[in-house]
Amino acid sequence: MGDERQIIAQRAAKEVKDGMIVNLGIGIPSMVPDFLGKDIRVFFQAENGILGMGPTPKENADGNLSNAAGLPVTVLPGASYFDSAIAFGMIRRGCIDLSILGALQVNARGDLANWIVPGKRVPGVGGAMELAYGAKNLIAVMNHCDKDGKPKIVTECSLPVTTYHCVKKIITEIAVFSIVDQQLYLDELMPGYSLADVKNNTEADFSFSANFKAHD
Amino acid sequence: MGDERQIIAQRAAKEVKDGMIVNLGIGIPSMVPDFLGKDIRVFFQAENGILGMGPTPKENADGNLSNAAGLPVTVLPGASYFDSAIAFGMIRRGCIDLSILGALQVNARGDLANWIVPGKRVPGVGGAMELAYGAKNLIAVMNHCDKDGKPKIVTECSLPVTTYHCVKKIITEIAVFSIVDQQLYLDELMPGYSLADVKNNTEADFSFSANFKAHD
Amino acid sequence: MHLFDKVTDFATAQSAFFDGMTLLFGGFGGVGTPPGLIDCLIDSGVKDVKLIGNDAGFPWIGIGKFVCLERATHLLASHIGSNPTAGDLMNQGKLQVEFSPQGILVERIRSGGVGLNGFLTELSKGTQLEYDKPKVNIGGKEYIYEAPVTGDVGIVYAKKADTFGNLIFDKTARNTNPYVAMASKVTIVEADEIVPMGALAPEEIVVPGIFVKYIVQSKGYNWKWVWETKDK
Amino acid sequence: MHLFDKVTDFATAQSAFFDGMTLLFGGFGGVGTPPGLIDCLIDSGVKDVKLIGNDAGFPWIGIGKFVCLERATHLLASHIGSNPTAGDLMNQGKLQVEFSPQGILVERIRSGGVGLNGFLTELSKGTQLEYDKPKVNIGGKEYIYEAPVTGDVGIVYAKKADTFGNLIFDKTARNTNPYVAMASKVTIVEADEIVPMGALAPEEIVVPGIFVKYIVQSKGYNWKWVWETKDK
Repeated sequence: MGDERQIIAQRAAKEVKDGMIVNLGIGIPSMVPDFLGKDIRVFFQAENGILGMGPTPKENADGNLSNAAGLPVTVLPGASYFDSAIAFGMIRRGCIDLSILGALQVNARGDLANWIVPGKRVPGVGGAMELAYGAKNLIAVMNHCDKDGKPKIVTECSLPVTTYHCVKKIITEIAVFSIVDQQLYLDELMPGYSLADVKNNTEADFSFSANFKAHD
Repeated sequence: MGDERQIIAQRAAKEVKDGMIVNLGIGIPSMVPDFLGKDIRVFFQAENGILGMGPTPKENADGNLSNAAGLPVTVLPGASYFDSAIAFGMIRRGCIDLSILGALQVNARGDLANWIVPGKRVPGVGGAMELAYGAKNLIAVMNHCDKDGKPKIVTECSLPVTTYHCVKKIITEIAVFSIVDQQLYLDELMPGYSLADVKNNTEADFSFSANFKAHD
Repeated sequence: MHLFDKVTDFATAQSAFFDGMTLLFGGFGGVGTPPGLIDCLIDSGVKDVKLIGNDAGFPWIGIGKFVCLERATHLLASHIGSNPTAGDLMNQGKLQVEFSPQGILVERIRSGGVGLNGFLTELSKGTQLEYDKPKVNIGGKEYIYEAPVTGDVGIVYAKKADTFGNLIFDKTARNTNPYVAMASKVTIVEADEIVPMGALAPEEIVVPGIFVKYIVQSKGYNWKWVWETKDK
Repeated sequence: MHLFDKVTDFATAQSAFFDGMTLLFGGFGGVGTPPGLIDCLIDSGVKDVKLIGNDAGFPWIGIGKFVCLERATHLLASHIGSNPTAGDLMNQGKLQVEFSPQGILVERIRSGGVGLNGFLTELSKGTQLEYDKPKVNIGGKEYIYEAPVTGDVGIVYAKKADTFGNLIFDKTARNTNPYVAMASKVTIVEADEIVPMGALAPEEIVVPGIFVKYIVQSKGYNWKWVWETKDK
C-alpha cells in the first residue's frame, strides 16, 4: 500500500516540468517532490500563503511556517508569504500550472469527487474546489479501487461532486488515463499490470490514447 | 477670498477632536491642519494610501510620497502605507471619523453635489462618493455663494448629486449649519455676518438649532 | 482608550465577548489562531456563539478547543477534517456547519471588511455547496451570490503590533488574520511583541491600526503540537 | 523565457502592445505610473486603446501623455480633472469616458485579478454613475453590480523586482499597482531596481512574481514635476 502510493507519486512526478508553478494536495500528492529530477526547477505554492516552498526541515521546524496540511516546510530563495485571499486569487486566476489532488471518485467526463462521504467522512471541501476550478492542469492521483475493492473511476460519481469537468489526467497504481473533451482515454499501463487488470477494475468506459503504451 | 477660505478652514478645525481619524479633501479642507491646537493628536488618512500624514516637507520632497491631490507630504511615527483598495476599504467600512470635503451645492436634506458641472467642468468623482458614503461624519466647507453670487445651499441640487443624505454640517464664511434627519438647522453666524446675510444668501429653508448662537 | 494606545489586558478584552455573538477567528489549521484569546474565550463562559473561520482547528489547538465545549451553535468554515469532534457534533445536530470553498470564505470576510455587499462567482455552481444561495444572472450567465461576512468580535494573532494597532504577521501565520481584523466590529489582537508607534516601518505594515480595537500581549503560541502530536 | 528570469528590454516589452488592446495602468495622479513604459507605449504607435486606471494623469505626466495623442478610444477612470485635454477629447466625442468611484474602480480591477465575477455595492445608487449597470435584488434590497476588469496588458511601476517578478513598492507609488499586476494577461513591470531571487525578504513582498510576465529596468521617474509645475 505504502509502496503503491510511492509508485503513483513517482509517476505523477513525470508530469512536473521545469518552470512550472505547482500546488500539491495532501496524501499521495505530497510525496511527489521526492521524485523530481535535479534539473527540474519549479515553485510549489501552498494555499495557506506561500509560493516557493522548499523541503521539510530536518530540525528546528518553525511553528509558523507550514504548508496547507499544517506540516513544517522551508522556503527557497525568491519565495513569498501572503494572505489566504491572495493565495486563492492566484489559484482562481489561473496562475497554477499544475495541481495534483487526491480523489475519492472521478468519472469519465472528469468530474471530481473528493470532499465528502455523506454520513461517514465529512472533512469539508478546503481549497479543492478552487484548485480544480483554477489550475491549468489537474491530475487526480489515487488508488485504483477503494478499500472495499470498488472502482473509483466511475460512470457517474455516487459521491457529491467537488467540481465538474476538471480532471485532465488520472494516475493510479494500475494505469494512467487522460480526459479530453469529457472523454476518457487509457494512456498507459503501470509496471506489473495488464489491460485485463484495468478493465476489471474500472467502471467507466474508456478508449485508447493514440500513443497508448503498455509500459514506459 | 483667500482670507475667507482661511476663516472657513479655521472654523472647520474646531470640529477635529483628539483621537480622530480624518480625511481632508482638496481646496479649503487641506488648510484645516494649519489651525489645529497642539493638544489635538489625530491621524490624517489619504485615499491614495497613507494613514498618519504629517506636514508638508520644507525641503527634499519625496516624489513618491504625496497626498491624494499629488502634493508632497511627510509621515508621522505610526504611519502606514497601503494600496488604494485597502485605503477605500477603510473609508467604506466606516473607519474615518470625519471627512471634510469641498462642495458645489448642498441641499437641505444633506445631498452633496461636488463632482461635475455638466458641459463645463468634468473633473470626475474621484474618492468623494466613498468618503460621503462611509465617513461617520461629513462636513461640507465652501463659500456661501458661487462666483455668480448664487446660493450654494439649495432647496434641490441642480447639479448631479454625488451622494444623498450624507452632509451633517456645512461651514461657510457666513454661517454654520447642521443637518439632522434631513432637516437643515442654523447653528451659528460667522464673525461679521448677520442673520439677514444668511437669509439673503441661502436658498434652502432652515430652522434654528436649539443652541443657535450669533457668535462664538 | 485613546486612538494611539490600545494595549490592554485579557480581562478587558474578554468583556467584548457575549452570548450569541458572531466571532471571526484568524488561523489556518490552528496556525495563526491566537492561543491566549482562545483560552480567554473559553474562560469567559459565553455560549451560543456563531463561529466563522477557515476550519475547525484540532481538538487541542486553535478554535477546536472551544468547538469541543459545545458552546458554539454555528460554524462557517471550509473544512472540519482535523477536528473529529466537530464532525460528531454536526452529525448529532448540536453544531450547524456550513461549508464554503476556502478562498471564497476569506473573500466573504474581506467583502465585509472593506464595506462591500458581497460578490459573484461560478465556483460552487451545481454542487452541494451552492446551498440556497441566491443565483444572479448577468449577461445571460448564472452566478452564485456570496454574501459578505462581518463579526461582532474578531480575534487575530500577529507577530508585532504597535500601540495604535498596526500589525505585521509571521510567515504562514498570516493567512486569514488581516481580513478578520478588517471585518470585525471589535477586533482584538494577540501579539507576540508590542512595540511603540514608529517602531514598524510604514512600508512593512500589513494591517493598519485603524481596524484594531484592543491589543493584548501573547504568552506564546502552541501549534507546533499540530504535527508533533501527529508524529507520535 | 524561464519562470525565474523575466528581465527583458523595452523593445521586447513593447511587442506586447497591440491595436485595440485593453491596457491597465498603475498610478494615482501620475505617481506610480511607469514613465519608461508610457514612453514605450507612445513609441509603439499602437492605437484604439481602451485605457483603465485611476485617472487621466497630467498632460505631461503619467498616462496623460498618451491620452493627449488621441490614440485611446475609451477611458475608464475615477477622474480626469488633472488633464484638461482628456476633458476636451471627451466633449469632442473623441474619447469615451466612463467614470467610476475611485475605490470601486480598484475593486473592479482586483475582482478581475483574483478570478472573481464582480461584486455588489450600493455606493452609486441613484446617481449618474449607476449608468446602465445591472441592478441585483438581494433580500429585498437593491444593489449595483460592478463587473470585474482585466487587461490584455498591464503596466506597473515598482521600487524593486527580483528576476521572478516579486515586487515591492515605494510609499504612495503603490496605489493601484498591485491589482493592475494581478488583473492583466501580460503584466509588464518597470522597476527602479532589479535584484536576484532571494534578495527580497519573503515577508516584505507585496506582489508575488506569479502575476508578472516581463520586467524592465527603469530609467527613473519624473513625477516630481506634478507639483513643481503647479508651484511656478
